[in-house]
Amino acid sequence: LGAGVLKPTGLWAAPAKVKGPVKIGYQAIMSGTLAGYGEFHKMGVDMAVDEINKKGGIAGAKVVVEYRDSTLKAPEAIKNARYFVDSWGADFLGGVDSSGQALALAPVMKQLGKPIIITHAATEKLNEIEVFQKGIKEVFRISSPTYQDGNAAAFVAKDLPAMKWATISPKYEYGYTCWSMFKNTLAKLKPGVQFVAESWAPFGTTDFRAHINTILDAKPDGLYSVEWAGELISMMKQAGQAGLFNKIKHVMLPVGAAMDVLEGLGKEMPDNIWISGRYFFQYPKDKRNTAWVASFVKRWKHYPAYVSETGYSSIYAFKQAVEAAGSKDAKKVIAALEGMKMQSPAGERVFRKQDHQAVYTVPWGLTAADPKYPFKVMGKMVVIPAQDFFNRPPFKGPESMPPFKK
Amino acid sequence: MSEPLLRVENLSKAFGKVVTANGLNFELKAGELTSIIGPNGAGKSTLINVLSGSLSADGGRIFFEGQDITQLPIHRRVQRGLCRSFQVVNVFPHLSVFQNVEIPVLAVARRAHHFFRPVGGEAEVADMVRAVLERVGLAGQAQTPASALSHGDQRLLEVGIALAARPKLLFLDEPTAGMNPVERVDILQNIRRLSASGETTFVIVEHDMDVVFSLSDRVMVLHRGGLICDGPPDHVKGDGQVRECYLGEEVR
Amino acid sequence: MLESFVHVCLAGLSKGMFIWLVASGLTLIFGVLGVLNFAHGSFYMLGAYFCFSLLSHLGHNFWLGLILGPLFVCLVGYVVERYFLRYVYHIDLPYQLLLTFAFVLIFDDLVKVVWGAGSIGSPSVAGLSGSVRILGRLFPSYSLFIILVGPLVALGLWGLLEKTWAGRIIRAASSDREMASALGVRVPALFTAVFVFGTWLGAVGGGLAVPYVGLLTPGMGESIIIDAFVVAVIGGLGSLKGAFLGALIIGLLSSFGTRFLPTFDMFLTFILMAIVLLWRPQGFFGEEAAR
Amino acid sequence: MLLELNQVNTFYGTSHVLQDVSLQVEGAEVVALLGRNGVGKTTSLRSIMGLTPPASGSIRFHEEEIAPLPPYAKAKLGLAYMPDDLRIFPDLTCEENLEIAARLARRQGYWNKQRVMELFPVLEERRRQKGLNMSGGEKKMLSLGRALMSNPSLVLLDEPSEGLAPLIVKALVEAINTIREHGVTILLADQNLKFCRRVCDRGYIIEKGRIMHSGNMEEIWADEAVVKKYLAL
Amino acid sequence: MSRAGVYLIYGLAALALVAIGLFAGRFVLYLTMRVMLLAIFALGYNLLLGRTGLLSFGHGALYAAGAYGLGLFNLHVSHDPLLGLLVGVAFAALIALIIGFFCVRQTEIYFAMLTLAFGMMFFSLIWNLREVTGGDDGLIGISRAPLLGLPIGRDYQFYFLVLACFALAVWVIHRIRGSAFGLVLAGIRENHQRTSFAGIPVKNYRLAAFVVSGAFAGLAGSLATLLESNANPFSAHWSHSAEPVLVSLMGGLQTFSGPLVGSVIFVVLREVIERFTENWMLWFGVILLAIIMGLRGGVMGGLEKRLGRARAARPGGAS
Ligand SMILES: Nc1ncnc2c1ncn2[C@@H]1O[C@H](COP(=O)(O)OP(=O)(O)OP(=O)(O)O)[C@@H](O)[C@H]1O
Ligand SMILES: Nc1ncnc2c1ncn2[C@@H]1O[C@H](COP(=O)(O)OP(=O)(O)OP(=O)(O)O)[C@@H](O)[C@H]1O
Ligand SMILES: [Mg+2]
Ligand SMILES: [Mg+2]
Repeated sequence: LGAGVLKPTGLWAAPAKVKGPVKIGYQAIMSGTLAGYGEFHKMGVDMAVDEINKKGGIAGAKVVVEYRDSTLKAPEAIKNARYFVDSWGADFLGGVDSSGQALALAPVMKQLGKPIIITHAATEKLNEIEVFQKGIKEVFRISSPTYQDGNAAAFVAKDLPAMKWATISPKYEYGYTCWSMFKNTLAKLKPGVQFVAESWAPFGTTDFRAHINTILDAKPDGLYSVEWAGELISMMKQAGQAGLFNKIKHVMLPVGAAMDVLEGLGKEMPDNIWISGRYFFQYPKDKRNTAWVASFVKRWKHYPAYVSETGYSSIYAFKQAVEAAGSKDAKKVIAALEGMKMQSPAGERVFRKQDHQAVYTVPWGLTAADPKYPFKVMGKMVVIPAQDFFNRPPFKGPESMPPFKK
Repeated sequence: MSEPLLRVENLSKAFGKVVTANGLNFELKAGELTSIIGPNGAGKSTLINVLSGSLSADGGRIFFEGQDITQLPIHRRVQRGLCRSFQVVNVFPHLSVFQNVEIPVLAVARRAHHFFRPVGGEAEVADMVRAVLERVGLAGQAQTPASALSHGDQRLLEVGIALAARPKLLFLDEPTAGMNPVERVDILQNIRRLSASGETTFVIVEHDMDVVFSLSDRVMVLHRGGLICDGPPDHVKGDGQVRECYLGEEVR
Repeated sequence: MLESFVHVCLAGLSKGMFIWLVASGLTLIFGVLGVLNFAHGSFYMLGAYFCFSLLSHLGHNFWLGLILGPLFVCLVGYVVERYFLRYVYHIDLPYQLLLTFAFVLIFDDLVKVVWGAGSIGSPSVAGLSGSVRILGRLFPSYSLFIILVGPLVALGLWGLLEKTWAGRIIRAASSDREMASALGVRVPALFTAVFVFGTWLGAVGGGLAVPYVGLLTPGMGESIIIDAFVVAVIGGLGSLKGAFLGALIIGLLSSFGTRFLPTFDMFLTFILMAIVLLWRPQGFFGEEAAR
Repeated sequence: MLLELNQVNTFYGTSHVLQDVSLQVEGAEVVALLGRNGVGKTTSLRSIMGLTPPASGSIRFHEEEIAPLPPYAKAKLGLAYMPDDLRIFPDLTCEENLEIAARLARRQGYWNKQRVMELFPVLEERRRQKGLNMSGGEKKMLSLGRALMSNPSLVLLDEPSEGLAPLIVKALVEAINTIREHGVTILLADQNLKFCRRVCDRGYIIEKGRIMHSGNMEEIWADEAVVKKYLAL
Repeated sequence: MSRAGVYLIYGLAALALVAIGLFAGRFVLYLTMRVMLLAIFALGYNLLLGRTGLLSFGHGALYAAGAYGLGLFNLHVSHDPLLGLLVGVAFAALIALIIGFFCVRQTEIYFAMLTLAFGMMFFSLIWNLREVTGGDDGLIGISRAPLLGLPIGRDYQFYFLVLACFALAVWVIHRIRGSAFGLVLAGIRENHQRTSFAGIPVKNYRLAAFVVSGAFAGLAGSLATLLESNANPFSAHWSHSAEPVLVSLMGGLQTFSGPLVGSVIFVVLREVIERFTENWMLWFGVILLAIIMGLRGGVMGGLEKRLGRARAARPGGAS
């Protein structure tokens, strides 16, 4: 809270006032089975907007956010973006859950000439190809990409006594990419590991029994799964019923620390499962985060999901950039965002200049019961610094990929 | 002797235990107005279905103008000149009378596939359609939708559509079903006339014996899938078996 | 190897029976009313949500919830048939599709508004929450329960339609509404009843799905409805016997597909559907229509 | 009076098909509706049965007003209908088609499955055949049999003799006589004057939706002017 | 309405479309393009549904065939948009020929389900052949090179290409509906058995109708790919095939203008609803219900009825 008290004085003093409201168009999935993600996005964004407006807005200008349902389909995402910019008059855009949508949006953002901060879609192609290679300056991402799910997992896995790994993962790019990153990195870190089975579940799978059988047949030591949202809940429940956790001791869920999953599974989430996400409310254990989580819980009667945090911070990122640029002019704001360092509930983030990817650290942890929470939280935590496992420009050849020589 | 128009060899068709054609053999000569009669369920409609291609035969062969058509699909048979009408009204209900007839005419004129030229521009086709409508007496109702015609007129249209395909051989399955006696005689006279003109050979299925016997050149009697009598009307009228299983003691 | 084979079979059976539970109502409604009811998935979803929300009021007694929850959905089904669907029976088939589709949109969003957008993890069922050991591997008791319930429902429906007069009257009315009414059938009421019954089947499927799938989400009906459609189609639209067999085949096929041909499991399902439609469009048990 | 129509008007959409139709049928009578194609015979029967409800007018059956009742209620009161297009339930077997009618009407009486099959022996042979696959004539008999199965006090027959072989038409004449002997009243619409003459007591002649003439069947038959005017040309 | 009145309305609409291209803002321009693309899709589709009476759930796949056809050609062979469009349309027609070859054997609901099955096979191929199609990410980075030397990179430039294609589609489909072929298709819808007894190979005609309407789906798909500069797999999903059905039904199945009006309503309505609420599905559903219950026969069909036109007298008009 201390920082908050200090800030206004600085604000009134330094930057030039920005004209009119700062308009941010935010799209996320708000219908269908994943509509819960949209809700979580909105909780975080609304909080940021209310906080900022209460304290005088962005450089004196009010922030206004309009939401739209992205429906996960690329043409809808494009229509929304165009509506925001061309019809509603948005200065900045945010949101987007699906990788396909994010990739489809990139050239459109270039045409529209306004910056967007992606808060959920994880594909590394967005920063590596669209931004770095093709030079689309308008696209930024504040959430961690597939590096967290694939590379970081491998760093954790290398210290586990498991040599044979298998996966049940989504049957689409995200699943394939994460698994191959995991395999590549782990193979480099720990020669001799084997990858014995993979089972892919199409989007919307509710019955994982056949997949679980595939894995049990291969008798691996470790299971790696980037299933997420409701599908992860179903999978975990069904795996539990099939006794999978008795046979496979090391289970890694790169997006298992999502609040919908933890709350959905409740006590049925076994102990000692490795989970992570794009943010977890127990980390970092600093004052800023603790205060934020407390006020979030107070307002929404929910713990913040990772998209709540990324949504929240994306608004603050725009605020900081506008104030630094002294204007909401797109070019200036983009310039300000490039290389920008910001403090956020998730800790310090730096938007890498080359690929516009926010670099920050998210913990991995082992699930454990805690009487304070009606769901499992992280007991033992492992923190791998983001610099150690984020792919690096120029994103070509083995030197761009972890592990890096010091 | 010249090749008969239609020749059927050993034709058989059964539905489970119900035998509807039991090794039929017969020929049809061009220009001869033939009636098929027989008790209900004898297999008359089924025979027409098999000959016209709606159903496939279980065994036997069908020759049309000397060529084997047993395996040909319906539209091929129609293109060769073998067509039929239906026992129940079977027209294009929402199309106008004119269009109802236009479709087969387009097919005959090999214009049906013209997909870019307005159909109204096919003057020749329009003439042919009008000629058919004149013949069946529906010229005055050309623009009426078929569904708005009275039942009797729908039957006429039914015949008109069949005629429009310019068939050499035309099966009419109870063409006068549901018509009043006068119209019935009218339409059959009409058929008689058309038959006499020699363009089309008619085979009709009828239950009105007055009409059948006064009109036909030849009568075939079906019973349980077999041909029990075949010949000129007088011969058939006097046949004992036919009386017993179909006509009853007195002709009504 | 045997262990694996048996478990893949079991997984397939439970999946098949689960689809069957949903497809049965869909097939019944199509067979009798001739309506391809897209909203069936919504009834399934509503069944799940109603069962779930009753749980907390009924001392977490799953069975009580399963009995009472679908009754609410029946009410919804009643309104849909009585005040909407009834008026489009006589117009083009696509309009019926469209009408039921409109209800899908409405119900999906309503569920979101009423119960929240997030997914809800389901409670487990007392007595069936555990697993049994079959050939050295655990199999959920609840899945076994589903494998048993499926054939029971099939038997019940078959008996109802084939062996009772109610069934014959339903079949008669479905083929010729007007004539049935001239013989003394209150056709509109009968159709409402059948629709509500079909709705009830879907809702019960939803109630049973809660512990089976493990969670509730708005839009959860969409994934199952396509499977149910496939099953209804390959069984011969409107044929309950066929749908049952179809469900078994699809369940097993997808289970074995996932295990042995993982890249093409969806492809397999649809190729099977196409083959059946080309080879026997009337389904496994349909008779050859001659005219 | 068993059935009495008074000033009945019926429309299809905007076309006025029945115009002030009035007629009476006494118990145990056989009455014919005669007229050319499209004059409204079928529509009259359908209006009585409630399948195309009249817009105005009264229909009394057993001295009770039944015009506003839906068809199923009329069936329960003892009306039965054999439509011109037969309407056999295709999915049900011949036997089931018969049984279902008895089942639905719940009226006791002379007619039962056995008696109907005696009347039309073909039905006995086709017993287990699906309705879908019966021939036109077989369906006609079945449809008539089905109408009888409900033991109605009045049956409406639309074109009973059409499409039947002469032998069967003869059988039908006898059947209709048997039917009336057992106390069933018949109102039929048919084009076949000869047939009507042999089974009917009285007849009504319809023209363009109006009753133009009525009388004893023999009188009508003899009245050449009437026949010529309304039935022939 | 008189014939001249109809031409006047079409003339005014054309003028309005040109005016939009010249003066409207970028979003209106964009939405109008989406409306026109949907209208091309729906017009072609309605040739099958409204004319021939066949309900297809496989047109999403044909749309996608156009999209991926153009996309792959654009990425790997040439940026020429005209060639690309040709390739897209040809590819869609080819896929339609293959799918149609099997599907036209059945009718009614069986046809619908067969097209669904084949469409979903195509979807599953797009989804799984990741090396070629990019899997669920789709094809990205498709560019709009100049067309015969005219730049089409900007929206207001590209707009006129879309408009031209749209006008072409409207004209061609209008001609087809009025041709002998169109009449035969209406005959097939009314009574396919009778049509074959008129000597017409019904299956071939169904197939032809399927291919023609598939080609228009492909045209819509390839244009959309140029517009959005990407092709996405969901466009092949069966639920995308429901869109032209929805549009045709909303506008009116049996009328020529139905799909056009339906497309406008579909896109604009959705846009309007979304400005008020995120629960757009709910309100969209409610309005759909109202349209179905209130105006059976779609907006244009309903209007026509209200205006007291004798629809039955129109060629191919249905009750
Ligand atoms: N698809 C079928 N399956 C089984 N039996 C059938 C089928 N079609 C016809 N039949 C039977 O075959 C026999 C002959 O039928 P068909 O329709 O040819 O008779 P028909 O001579 O035309 O009689 P009608 O004069 O009554 O029309 C009938 O007994 C009928 O029940
Ligand atoms: N469903 C309908 N819609 C519109 N008009 C109809 C309909 N059914 C019949 N009609 C018209 O109503 C009039 C009376 O028809 P109806 O069927 O009662 O005649 P009918 O005397 O039974 O003739 P038929 O001897 O041909 O059976 C006819 O002119 C007919 O065209
Ligand atoms: Mg016959
Ligand atoms: Mg009649």
